[in-house]
Amino acid sequence: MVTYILKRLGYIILSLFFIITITFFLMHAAPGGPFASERALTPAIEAQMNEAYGLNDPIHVQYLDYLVSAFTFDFGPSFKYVGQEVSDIIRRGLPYSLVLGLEAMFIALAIGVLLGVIAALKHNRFGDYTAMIIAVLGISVPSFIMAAVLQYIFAIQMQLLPIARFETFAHTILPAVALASTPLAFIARLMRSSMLDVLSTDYIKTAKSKGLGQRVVTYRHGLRNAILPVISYIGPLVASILTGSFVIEKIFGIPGLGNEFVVSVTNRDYTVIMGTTVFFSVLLLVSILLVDLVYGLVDPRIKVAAKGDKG
Amino acid sequence: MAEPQITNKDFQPITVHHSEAEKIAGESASYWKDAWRRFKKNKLAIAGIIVILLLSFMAIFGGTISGQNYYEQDLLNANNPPSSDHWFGTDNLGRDVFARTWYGAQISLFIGLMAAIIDIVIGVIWGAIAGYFGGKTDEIMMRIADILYGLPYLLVVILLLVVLPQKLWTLIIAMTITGWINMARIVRGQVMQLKAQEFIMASKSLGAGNGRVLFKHLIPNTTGQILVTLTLTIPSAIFTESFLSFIGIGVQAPLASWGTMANDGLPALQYYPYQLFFPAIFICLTMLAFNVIGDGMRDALDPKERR
Amino acid sequence: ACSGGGTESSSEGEEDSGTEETEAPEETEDSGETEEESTNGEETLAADQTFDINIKSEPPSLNPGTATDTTSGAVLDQVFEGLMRINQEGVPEEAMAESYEVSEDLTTYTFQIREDAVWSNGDPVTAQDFEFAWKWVLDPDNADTDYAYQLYVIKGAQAAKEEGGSLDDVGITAVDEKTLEVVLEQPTPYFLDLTAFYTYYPVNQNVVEGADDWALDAGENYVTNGPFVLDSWAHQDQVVLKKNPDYWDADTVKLETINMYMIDDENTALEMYNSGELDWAGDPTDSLPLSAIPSLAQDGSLNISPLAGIYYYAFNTEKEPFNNVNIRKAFALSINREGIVQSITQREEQPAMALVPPSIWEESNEGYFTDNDIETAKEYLQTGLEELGLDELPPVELSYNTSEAHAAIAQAVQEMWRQNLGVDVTLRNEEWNVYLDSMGSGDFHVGRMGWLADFNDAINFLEIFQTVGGNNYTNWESQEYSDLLDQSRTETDDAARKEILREAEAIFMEDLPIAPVYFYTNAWLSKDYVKGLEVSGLGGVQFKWAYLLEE
Amino acid sequence: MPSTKEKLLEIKDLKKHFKLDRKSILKAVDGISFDIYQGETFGLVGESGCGKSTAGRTIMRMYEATDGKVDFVGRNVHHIQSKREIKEFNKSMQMIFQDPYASLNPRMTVKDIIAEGIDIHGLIKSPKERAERVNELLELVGLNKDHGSRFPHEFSGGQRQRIGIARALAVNPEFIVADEPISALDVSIQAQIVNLLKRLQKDHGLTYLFIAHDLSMVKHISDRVGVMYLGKMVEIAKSNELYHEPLHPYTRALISAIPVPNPQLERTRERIILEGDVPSPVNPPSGCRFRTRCPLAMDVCSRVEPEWQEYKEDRWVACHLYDERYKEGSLA
Amino acid sequence: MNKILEVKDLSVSFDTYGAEVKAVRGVSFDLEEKETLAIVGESGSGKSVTAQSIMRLIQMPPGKFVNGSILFNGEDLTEKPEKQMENIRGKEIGMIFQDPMTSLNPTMTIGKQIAEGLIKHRNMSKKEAHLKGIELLKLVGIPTPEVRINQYPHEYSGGMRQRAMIAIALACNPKILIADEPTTALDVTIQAQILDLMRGLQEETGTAIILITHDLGIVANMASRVAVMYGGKIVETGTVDEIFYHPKHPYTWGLLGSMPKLDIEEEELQVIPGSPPDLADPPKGCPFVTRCPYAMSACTKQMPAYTNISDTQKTACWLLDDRAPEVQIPESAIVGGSEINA
Ligand SMILES: Nc1ncnc2c1ncn2[C@@H]1O[C@H](COP(=O)(O)OP(=O)(O)OP(=O)(O)O)[C@@H](O)[C@H]1O
Ligand SMILES: Nc1ncnc2c1ncn2[C@@H]1O[C@H](COP(=O)(O)OP(=O)(O)OP(=O)(O)O)[C@@H](O)[C@H]1O
Ligand SMILES: [Mg+2]
Ligand SMILES: [Mg+2]
Repeated sequence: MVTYILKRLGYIILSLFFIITITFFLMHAAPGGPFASERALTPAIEAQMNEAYGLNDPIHVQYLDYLVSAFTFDFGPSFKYVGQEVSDIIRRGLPYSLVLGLEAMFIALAIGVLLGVIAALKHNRFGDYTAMIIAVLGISVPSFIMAAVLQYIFAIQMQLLPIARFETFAHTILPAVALASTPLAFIARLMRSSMLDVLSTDYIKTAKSKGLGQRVVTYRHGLRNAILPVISYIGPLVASILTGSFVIEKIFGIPGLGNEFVVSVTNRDYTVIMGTTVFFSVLLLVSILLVDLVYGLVDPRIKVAAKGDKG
Repeated sequence: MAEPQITNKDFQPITVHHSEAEKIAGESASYWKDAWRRFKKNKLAIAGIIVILLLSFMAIFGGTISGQNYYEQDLLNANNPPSSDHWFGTDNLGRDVFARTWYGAQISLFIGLMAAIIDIVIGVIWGAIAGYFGGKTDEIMMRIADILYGLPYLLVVILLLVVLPQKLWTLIIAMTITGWINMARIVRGQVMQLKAQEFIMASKSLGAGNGRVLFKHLIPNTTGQILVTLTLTIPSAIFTESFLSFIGIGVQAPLASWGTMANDGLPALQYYPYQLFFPAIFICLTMLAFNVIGDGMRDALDPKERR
Repeated sequence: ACSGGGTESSSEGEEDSGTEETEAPEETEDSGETEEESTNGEETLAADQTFDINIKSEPPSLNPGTATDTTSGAVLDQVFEGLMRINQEGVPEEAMAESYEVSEDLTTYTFQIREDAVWSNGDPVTAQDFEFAWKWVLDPDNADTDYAYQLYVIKGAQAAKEEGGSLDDVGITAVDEKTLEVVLEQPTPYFLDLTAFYTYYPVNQNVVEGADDWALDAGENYVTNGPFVLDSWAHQDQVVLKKNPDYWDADTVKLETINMYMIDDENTALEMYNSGELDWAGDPTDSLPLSAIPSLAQDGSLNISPLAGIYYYAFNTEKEPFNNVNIRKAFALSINREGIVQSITQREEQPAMALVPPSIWEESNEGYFTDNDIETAKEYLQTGLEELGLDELPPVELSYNTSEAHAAIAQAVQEMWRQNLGVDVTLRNEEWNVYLDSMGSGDFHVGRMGWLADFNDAINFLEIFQTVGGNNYTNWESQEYSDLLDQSRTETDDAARKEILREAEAIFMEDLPIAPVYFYTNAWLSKDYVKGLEVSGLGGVQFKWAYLLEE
Repeated sequence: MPSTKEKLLEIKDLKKHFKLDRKSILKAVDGISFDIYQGETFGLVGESGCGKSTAGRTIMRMYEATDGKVDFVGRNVHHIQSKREIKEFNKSMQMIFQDPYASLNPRMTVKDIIAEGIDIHGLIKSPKERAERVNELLELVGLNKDHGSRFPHEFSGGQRQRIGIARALAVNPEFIVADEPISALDVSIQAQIVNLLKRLQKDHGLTYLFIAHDLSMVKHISDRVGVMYLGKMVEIAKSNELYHEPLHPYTRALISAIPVPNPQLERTRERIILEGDVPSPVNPPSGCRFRTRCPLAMDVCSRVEPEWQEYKEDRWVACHLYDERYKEGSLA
Repeated sequence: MNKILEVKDLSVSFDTYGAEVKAVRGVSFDLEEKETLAIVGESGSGKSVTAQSIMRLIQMPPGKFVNGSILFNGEDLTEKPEKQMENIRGKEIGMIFQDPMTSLNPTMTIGKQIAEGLIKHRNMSKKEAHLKGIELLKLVGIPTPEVRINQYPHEYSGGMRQRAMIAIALACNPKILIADEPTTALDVTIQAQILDLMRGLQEETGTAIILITHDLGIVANMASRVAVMYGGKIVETGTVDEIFYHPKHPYTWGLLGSMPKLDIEEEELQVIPGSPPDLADPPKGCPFVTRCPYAMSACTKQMPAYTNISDTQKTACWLLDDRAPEVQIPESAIVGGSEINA
């Protein structure tokens, strides 16, 4: 187990190394620098700025500095937000993104799984069609349209929920729902098909042959097995919530990290790009690892470490 | 129902030809015909096909039906609601939304199609090779996919748009950077399952080389999955394009796509809702259609559903 | 260069704010009314003097020495105060300075600082604080001081910052605790305006010296001297300002609290305004969504005021066919500015047929040519083609940076040029940083640009084009033009100076290295009970005199 | 019965180990030796997972051998290097698979499946010839000409298995490994296939390695039978002898466990019911691998691995019971 | 002897995309206390569907009861509401499935899977059920049950899983145990263990068993009575001796003939030519007609009625009609033991 995790961590570090390297060179290859502005700087001042931020060093020196700083998680100060440390920027944006992301994941998982199960149980009947229409709508409507429409209906027309910002729980509902809608729909479909598969297995028949009721059979025997594909979707889910969050954060005025990342790219704010990229990559890679570990917990057949044990 | 009368005559032995006994009941149908037969039974999926055909037809001819073109401006008649002149109204530059919608359909559907083709070419081959050779090859190829997944997508897209000329193609390439990974994963999984199957072994024992095994046996047997994935790829490309246009990297004006039109219409939601409504409804319709087609295909191609 | 423009760093967002505009009749009357009402005595102040406004994004810097943008300016202008402050009439009046004297040759200013001017931690505001703050900006060792050039009118400033001159030779001297003497390079008629700009704000030397990160957060180190203090700063989310009780003119200040939210999305912000969560929407700290403007204009709720700025297309005068002046004229004349302003931007922007905005020079209302003069344009085109030896125009490329409004205007212009000149125009949009790169390297035919005044003087617009490079992407240069500008710098007589500058503008407009499109305006919504909020023609906003009435 | 006792295949101490991870090795086949004579059917039986298929595949060089050799007409198949020769070799050895559903590519027509070998080896000159050859093969296995243009899913299990046989025959092999070709079929169909295989053997002089776990069928079709247990061969005998006089305790148990379709007999028959399960091939028991389930296990069995010895002519066994040295000692 | 289960004229169909698959077409049989009834027949003949219909485990839709009744202790199970069925499943009738690899829930410990039925039907506490589970595992011959009870199915070997399945099925002492090909997936030596175990348990508990298989060897070993199914119908039924020694139906002959005899040398096995009928479009008459060497035109026209050969043996074949030509049982189908019997 420990060796397995260590090996996986090794891969994560390797992947990170490549991601950092590629990002670094992409970043520098992209036209426009961090100090480009409508008010052109005088050459002397620009030189001073480059000096101050170490951009006058040869590119390989910069690269090495970056590698070191990336692996020590010390990214230095932002280029744009004068004096603000990248780590501070990440630290302050994180709670918002985290709450939003977790809430969205919770909504996507809970409702997605529920819809999927309902659809599977009512296979080819009304319940199935209803659940799948909801799912298809979720997939069909781009999240930014979904966000605007939700805002329009629930905040502006019905005045049930706040329009924007992120203060109380009520504030979090609309953005989380908008962010969750696409993955929710996807999970519902995933769940439906895997639940259908599971419901036709022999062990479900075995469970029924013991005289267990429909509900017990579905939840105790069906769900746990059917949810496995959903668990392996959590990796991509994290990724899609991370990328999707930018749009949602922008529309709902949430000071999260997604927005920070996109803005840093358009600003060529090198240190912030690097910091957020590393952070997101770590988050993604680690959550994929966690998913694999959880998978092993949920499915006892998968012994992550003990592949070689006698079997 | 009256039972037929059994008479003495009926007790003559008859000869059943063995070759007759070997006859297969029913008409011969190829795998695809058979799948199509089952697919046809799925009314929803057929409706989906019809919708896609209609949309494609309109994409080709729709732009000219109303007698308006997609680029001509009439600043004095900007933001007009639907009327007999402009069936879907006009946009902020006074251009005909109807014509633009169908012109946008061309682009959106084209983008979807191209994304799908590139997905097949890269994703299928990548996944098939990784899955088939396994071991180190697989490990390395999948790590590369992971890394691509982890790269700051936006940065890559911006760079691409800078390095390459500003064309539709660039946008398509930008969308396929990570688009194919999903396809590769799915094909890889399928191939890993398939390669242990006995028919692969049979082919190898006949002396078939890797190329033959891959292209004659493995990939054709993943077509079902590939098709189903494609029906989701196409809408997701349309989707990505609209996301890219949301962050300002969409198709070049005055060309329009449903994505850019929806994006432009979005802020006007409260004032000129039809500017969002038309492109949005067609995006949804396309997605919906592809989704039900995908479902239909999954059912029709599922070996478990057939006997 | 910039008191108001601030388009810099935050790129697209603020670009939008500069370009999206509306039409509303009789602007002057509108704003006049507000003024009148505010001076009426029959109103009751609201008990709760809390003002909510959107500033769109995180202020990149709340250190006046390193701030370079409007968002930061919108906060700094409330919490700090310079020697002067632009008053309700738009002219500088004494603020930290109780009085000032100007030497005969107009190059030496001596400021007397108020006795009762204190920092929010109780320290007195001293001349040393000013000297320290200014010289800190001019110190080449201090990075991020992009706006150091704002101080270059001071003697030795540029030399110290850029050419290795000594800081001691810079013409800033704290004569005593309360007396500050400033020596300028040459007479600068707008110097007093400049001293109201945030790069000229003082900082509390006692606190700041040695504390590099003093301006990173609201806290005890964030010591200010303005009408408000920074109460809290939730990054990317919200800035809260509270009235400063120790401010010398605290009696004038009515607002108790200002909540500045950072909502990026214009629609969301407008909705928040509609639902009462904001008291103000739109310029100068945010902008109104383009599509909302017509209906807002129609129901009369839209406020408009001129902004000293110009939106223009720069021609690359080294690229055929724009190396030919007649061709440039043909292109410039065949733009229907009125149409653009009326139908696209819709904020009553003024069609621009000159370089210097009419808020600085009234003559610009007229301009140097006729808008949408297609006949003449065609003539110019003919001449131009002949001169170039061409039968027809080659395809040209129109560049702009990614934004909804730029795209709309570009598409309209594309269509106008296609119709009027029969030229095949392709559009090219680029992400802001990339765009600047392409423009800077001359990789364009025609490119969109804009300029918002740093200070209220024509020179600010004219000097852009004095030399190639910097903010002049056109590759156009003129010795005559340059000489005239230099000459204006030593001219002490206002009228004569204006003459010289007008002459320069005329030369510029004859050569037309740019096609001016329109002069910017501010467009905003404010609740009826909001009074006395000052929106400057430079894009700044001041809360000092603002107050809220009982609803 | 083989008339000539010419060795077609000589397997010597063949081993195939699978590396599971750094530490554990699965010894699927762990040193087996036997000969297969020209024209005979050699049956291979044993419990699931004992390495029968692995042995068959290693002989066919579908797996590289870990150790030992397989001589095919005097040539070690694992030493063939050149591409051309490998192709030649592929032609002379073919395989019939267990699962009639998984062993045919569902996307190919029967025609193309059968002709795949012909195509790979370029055995024909014209499409017409190809069609003729396919029809010939179809007829050979008792299928109809017009079945050629159909797809596998339209056929029943038995028919599919015949398609698989036709595919193997297409390249005119000398030797066929039949890996449980009937275990997935219905009882009533099994006989069809077994009869077909026998007929083909007679007509074409084929040699079979027939793998199965069902001893009754193996006995019927084979001339000689080898019994495997956990990667080791435990006994080889002529099929009659094996049934009438099983030597190894495992063989005895195996034979007694076969249910006989005769109620009277079943009621009276003494059966040996083995205890427990087959141990893991990753760490097999020391000494004799069968000792953990052997009713006759002795002390020595856990210590010494029994030798593979020729007990009588054509009768091989690996058991201490038949080793003079231990027989005495342990009985004492 | 008491009939505890009577299946009368049961017909079950499935709606599939293509057509209605008539999987079971008018099957009747009964089961007496403590006996073992074997249902034999080849793949797809409807054995499992019959078995699962008794338990009402057929998914409906696509499955549906077309006709017939299933009387358990006189009550018709086809009409029972689902809730009442739950009290019969597991408690009165237990079931073992063909494939021990897939019929246990892979994500639940064996102990919990055994306990479920006990908790539901016997109102046991978790703890009691656990203890009882250990007892049951011991009963079915699993060593160290205290340890094994907490393991997951994948940690069991195939034979052990099937034992665990038996433990689950027998947990509540059901009156009937339906074993659907309980040993098909297992090795011969393990198969012998399991059959031995089932026989032993039956002697102990007196449960009646319906044993489904296609292996006549197992039938000979286990059953007291046999029903032979073909094409969704029972073509012949009788005591085990009657079926083996005096079979009357050509299909039974074919089945017996195609089994290789261990003790006799034979050149060729007797075969039943052809393949089973398509149940989506079953032949109008006797389902076996296409493969029957004795087919007559009557066979193609109408399904023959049952002829009572003895009190216990019934056969549906036109050959037994008076008008039919006399046909001798082929030599290959004669099971050697008949003389002993006689
Ligand atoms: N490619 C492989 N990698 C790792 N282990 C393998 C591989 N192929 C087979 N094995 C293992 O080798 C052992 C022998 O397998 P093999 O398939 O030869 O058994 P078998 O006797 O054919 O069994 P069966 O009757 O079930 O077909 C088994 O434990 C199996 O798990
Ligand atoms: N859910 C279903 N949908 C459609 N057809 C079905 C379904 N279940 C069973 N059938 C059909 O019913 C017929 C009888 O199946 P059944 O499983 O009873 O056969 P069996 O005798 O048990 O065969 P085996 O020995 O292979 O288990 C088959 O033709 C099968 O295809
Ligand atoms: Mg095998
Ligand atoms: Mg069955």
